[in-house]
Amino acid sequence: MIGILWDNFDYAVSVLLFLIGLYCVIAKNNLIKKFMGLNIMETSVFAFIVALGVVKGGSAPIMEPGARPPFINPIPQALILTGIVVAVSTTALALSLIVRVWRQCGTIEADELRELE
Amino acid sequence: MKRALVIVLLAIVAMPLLAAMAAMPRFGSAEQPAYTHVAKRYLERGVEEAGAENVVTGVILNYRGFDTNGEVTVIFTACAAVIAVLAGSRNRQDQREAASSVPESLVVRYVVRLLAPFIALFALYVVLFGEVSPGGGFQGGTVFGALLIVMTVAVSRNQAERLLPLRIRPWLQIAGPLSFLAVGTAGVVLTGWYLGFPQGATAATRLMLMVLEFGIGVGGATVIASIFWRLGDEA
Amino acid sequence: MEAVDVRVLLAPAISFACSGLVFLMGRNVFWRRFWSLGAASLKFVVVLSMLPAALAGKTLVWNLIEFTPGIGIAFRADALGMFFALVSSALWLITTVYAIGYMEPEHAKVRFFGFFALCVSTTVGVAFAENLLTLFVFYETLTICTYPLVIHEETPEALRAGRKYLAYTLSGGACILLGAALTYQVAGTLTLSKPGIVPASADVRTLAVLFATLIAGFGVKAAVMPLHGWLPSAMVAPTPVSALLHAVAVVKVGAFGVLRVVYNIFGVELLKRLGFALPLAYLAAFTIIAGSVAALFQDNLKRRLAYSTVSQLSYIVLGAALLTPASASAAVAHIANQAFAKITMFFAAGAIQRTTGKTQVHELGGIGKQMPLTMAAFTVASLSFVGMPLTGGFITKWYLSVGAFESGMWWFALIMVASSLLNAAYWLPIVYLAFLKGPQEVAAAPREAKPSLLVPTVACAVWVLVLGTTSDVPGMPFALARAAVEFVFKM
Amino acid sequence: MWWQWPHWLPLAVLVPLGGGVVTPAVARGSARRAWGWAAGVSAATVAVSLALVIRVARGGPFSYAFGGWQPPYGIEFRFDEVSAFAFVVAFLGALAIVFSRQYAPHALAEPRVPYYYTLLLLDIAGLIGFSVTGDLFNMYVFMEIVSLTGYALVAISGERIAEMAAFKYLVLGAVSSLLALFGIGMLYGVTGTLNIADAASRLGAAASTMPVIVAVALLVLGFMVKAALFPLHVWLPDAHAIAPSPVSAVLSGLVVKLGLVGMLRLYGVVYASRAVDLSSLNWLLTWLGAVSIVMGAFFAIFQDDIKMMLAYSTISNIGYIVMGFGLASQYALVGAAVHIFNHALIKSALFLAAGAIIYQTGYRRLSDLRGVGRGMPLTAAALSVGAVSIVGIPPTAGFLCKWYIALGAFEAKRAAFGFALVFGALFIFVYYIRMVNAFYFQEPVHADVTHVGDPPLSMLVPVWILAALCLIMGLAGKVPLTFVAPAVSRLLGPLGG
Repeated sequence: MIGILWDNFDYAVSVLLFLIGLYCVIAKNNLIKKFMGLNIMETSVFAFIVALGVVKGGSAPIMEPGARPPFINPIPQALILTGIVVAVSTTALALSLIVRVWRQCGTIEADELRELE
Repeated sequence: MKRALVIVLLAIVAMPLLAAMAAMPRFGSAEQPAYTHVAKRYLERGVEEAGAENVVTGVILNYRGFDTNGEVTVIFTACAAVIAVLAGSRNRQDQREAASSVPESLVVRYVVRLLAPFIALFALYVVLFGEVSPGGGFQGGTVFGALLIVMTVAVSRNQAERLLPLRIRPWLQIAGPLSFLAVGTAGVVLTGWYLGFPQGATAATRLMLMVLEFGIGVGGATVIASIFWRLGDEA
Repeated sequence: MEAVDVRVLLAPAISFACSGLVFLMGRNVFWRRFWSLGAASLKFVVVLSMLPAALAGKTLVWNLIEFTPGIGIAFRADALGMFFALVSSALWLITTVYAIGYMEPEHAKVRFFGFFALCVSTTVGVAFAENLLTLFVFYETLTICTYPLVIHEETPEALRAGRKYLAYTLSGGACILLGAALTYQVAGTLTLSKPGIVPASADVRTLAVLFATLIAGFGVKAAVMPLHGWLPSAMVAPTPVSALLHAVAVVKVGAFGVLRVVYNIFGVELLKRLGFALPLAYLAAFTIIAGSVAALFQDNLKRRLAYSTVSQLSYIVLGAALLTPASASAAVAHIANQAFAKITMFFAAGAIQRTTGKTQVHELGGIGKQMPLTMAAFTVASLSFVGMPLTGGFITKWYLSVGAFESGMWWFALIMVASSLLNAAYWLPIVYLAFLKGPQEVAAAPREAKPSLLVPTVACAVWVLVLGTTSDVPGMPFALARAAVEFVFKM
Repeated sequence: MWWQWPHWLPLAVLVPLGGGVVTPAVARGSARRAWGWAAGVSAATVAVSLALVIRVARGGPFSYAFGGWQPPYGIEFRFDEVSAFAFVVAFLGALAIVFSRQYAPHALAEPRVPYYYTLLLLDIAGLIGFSVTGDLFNMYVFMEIVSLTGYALVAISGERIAEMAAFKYLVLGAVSSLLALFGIGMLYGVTGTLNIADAASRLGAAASTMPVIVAVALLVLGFMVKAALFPLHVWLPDAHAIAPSPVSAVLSGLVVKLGLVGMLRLYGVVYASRAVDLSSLNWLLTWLGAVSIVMGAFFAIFQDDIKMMLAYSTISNIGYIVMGFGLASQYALVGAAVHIFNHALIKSALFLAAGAIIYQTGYRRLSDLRGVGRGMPLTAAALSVGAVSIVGIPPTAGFLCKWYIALGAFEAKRAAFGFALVFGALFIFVYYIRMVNAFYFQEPVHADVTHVGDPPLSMLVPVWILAALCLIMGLAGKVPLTFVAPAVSRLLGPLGG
């Protein structure tokens, strides 16, 4: 299996990134760090989907005169553009929540917040 | 202790994921289903059908235009959400003072002022040439939004805000969804389908794509700047 | 022979509408009484008007709404249902009169009379249910509607009793729901219009589970031991409610459900072959004896009545479980016999409590001199329970004993004898105490309860005698019971 | 041509979406104007979605291809029986907006009110979009619109706990969205298409089932976090209890259902393709459903806060539905699907009534609210009707699900789950009876509670519409049951179920 996995090395890397992000979300105490973990997870999923579109030796799918196939798959790129916007939006909201929590509670450490409750 | 547990848990999660990855179609292969099914048609006939040389743009705005309609809604949602969460927590008087008390560096300030028109021009370029080269409305809008942020930080917030007048700002924030609604309705009139474009690279198609690109760009830039200012008010 | 007739729907609908009107206009004393009494009378008349058709062997039906595909709320007035509906609507009328008098000093009367009417509406709904699901719908609604009545006093004790009541009866309801689902799975229908729907070909273990669930479900309300725990606690309710719970609505609905399960879901033949009824018969016999023994040790009059109810209800269950025509007649007839006798006693107990404030048995010395009519009614009811000829109770005991011999299990007749002795042991001392003993200083002048309490009490007692003497007169309730039995045994 | 039926389909999403985004611009800071606009938009949404439901009832499922690109090349909207959820969304959303007329200015800081309506309308748009879309990635986009608006609406009251609850909700919600997106990406990698129907037909030809299994697992996990199935429910109680009451109604009634509707879509793909055997997943779901019923009820018993109690009861009810999914027989699935609708009605009725009570009295603990049945007779009566309904007392709406899932449990030869379901419901009754006792039968703690009076009509009318529906939908249960049945038959069809 390891051998086969080596062929799909790029996908495996995104799984590892995903898990690293998940680790941060679960184990980190600081809300911003937690959220950075989430961003890592987002990135890993985006990387995975973009990697789905790769074709060896392919070029960007821009059909200018002189461009020659193979072109890489445009769909994952289009999807991920949307995905990135979603991620940005989530980040903006999360940060504003963290700012509010910090203003009201004076801390953004999860354990201290739990004590405050 | 907790960390060890988490790591064990993640290791367990990792197994099936990695196994699945190993069994995915070969990375980079031209025979994988992702490449031979829907994408094939996009690549073969995308230019004439969708009216954009950059097939990614064609996919974003034409084939899967409705996704992008959702996307611009999401980003406006984020803007509305941030405003809703932060609105009315402090009055504006404090904010002005807080904004003007940022220490300024003369050098940075002049450099920013000098570069601002060029950055704006570049943003415009990215928007306009999104059809034929890497780029597009959102990318351009982000560049412009970044410019507004830089100006806020380095020059003055008032000056940056003047670029997006408060009276029409609610409309600028929704430029993205509005342009999609407009173009979508135009599509209904022209082709009978929401977000339908006339076949091929006609003038109408170009115009509609351009309206979308600009809508996305203006909306994106405004939203990014608005969120930044809102967060600045609060901090 | 079936005929579509709106009266089958009207019977439950009248009291439903009445409850709505009471909730809307009940703050005014006149309208509250007007609607309660008016609806009760109207309903009784409606049910009574269906009697000739039922006696002539005609079954009236009305399909109200098909609320899940294939099964819906449908009404069907067969002989058994008519019998039960007649008893409950007659008793509702009487109890309403009594309740108006009894509840005068109480609080929250709008709530009381509103839910009171709802209870009867659902009871008649159970009686006329065409299928098991309709029956279940009304059964559960009844549980909910009686809750505000049980905890009417709003004391912590009442709330505790209410919780206990709900815990028992809702668990019972859950069993019935499962049983109904299983029945549907096994039989593909839930109708109660046939003498048995469960196919004999089904797996015996499944059928055993089905029988156990359904009987446990209905057994809770029928207070078959060991599922009787809620009944004595529910005594905290006002007397008309106790009367309603014990004589008309709740417990009878349980007993009626047992009859339906035995006769219309399984059918006599299948049950005979499977032999499931025998354990039920043993359980009923045990309850008859144990309930009576428990009643012996109660000093609170209402609690004694409660345990007596536990014991008496199992007559019905036993009659059903013996699976012979005679015992079935006894079971059906006992719905009325027990109801009228027991309600007489409750009315008497309530009248005593309202007039003299006495609630314990040992306080009742000489009460018969003070309230002769009330206690005379009480005496008649006691004799009915003991099984004196000419009272309703005798009819039951007679036919049950005949049924026991018919089925070849003669020892159940001994249970009847033992129960009679026990009944005598805990009722007759009260009569003795009331009339023949007691402090001499009690005021010589009789001081009866007010008419609205006294008249219903006496009327019920008279009816107990009527029931006991007219079992062979055509057109009287017992004929209806016979008709029901004939259908079940395909005679 | 464009006026024909399918062309109404995008309107169901575009009306609330367009109406939502322009709300702040139209309102220009006035709460009244914002309310009027939002109410109008939601009324139009109700009209459009009702027309669609009528159409699907008459002529079966139909679809709309955006931009004229026929699937799988473009994005497809497909309106089938499950999509009728869109109508429930529009309807309940409209009632929540009507309810907010006096509630929102009372509960929120003035400048937030127009954005509150924006977020509500966008939430509605997202939910409708999610339930009608026939495209996997489009589903993700709408899911994110719903989630983002949900996070913001929880935090909008501006209380400290609200923001922390919203953050917890956000983190778990975002993780679950990513799990789902990962799954969608894998399905795309295996099939090369994002169209649900197309994916279903191509999945069987997948070279290897391992990625499909993991993708399904990821999607299920993601959806179950959204649906708050025990033990993935940790975000729910705080978020639903602390949000403003109309928002709680929308979140509990509608937003958690997103995961369940998503599950039905996923089943549509997997059952049709027969690519993987779901029996072990279904086994797990049945168990988790049962545990969810019991644990939800168990936690609810210890709550004194009325909204907290209602929030935990949502977990129990999700358990019903998931158990129905897991049993995977015709009856069970029909019951579960109908309960998606009915629970939405019931729980909204409960939350709105609770909101009205909190608005009038200022108390939210049961111990403080004793005697409120005398003070607010109509509201408390509506709440009691809802309570009876959610416990599943016939003939109310909540009963249908119990009856059908019990039938389904026997049909699937897993009778034990029928027992678990029915007795779990009893457990639930324990805490609702506490509520009813407190309202009607216990001595008031605060004298003012007994004469506060019923709330303004803008609150009372929605509450009673919903309470009446709890009864009507029970009696008219045949309508939704027969309506959903063809969809379930189609779903199970290839299995011969």
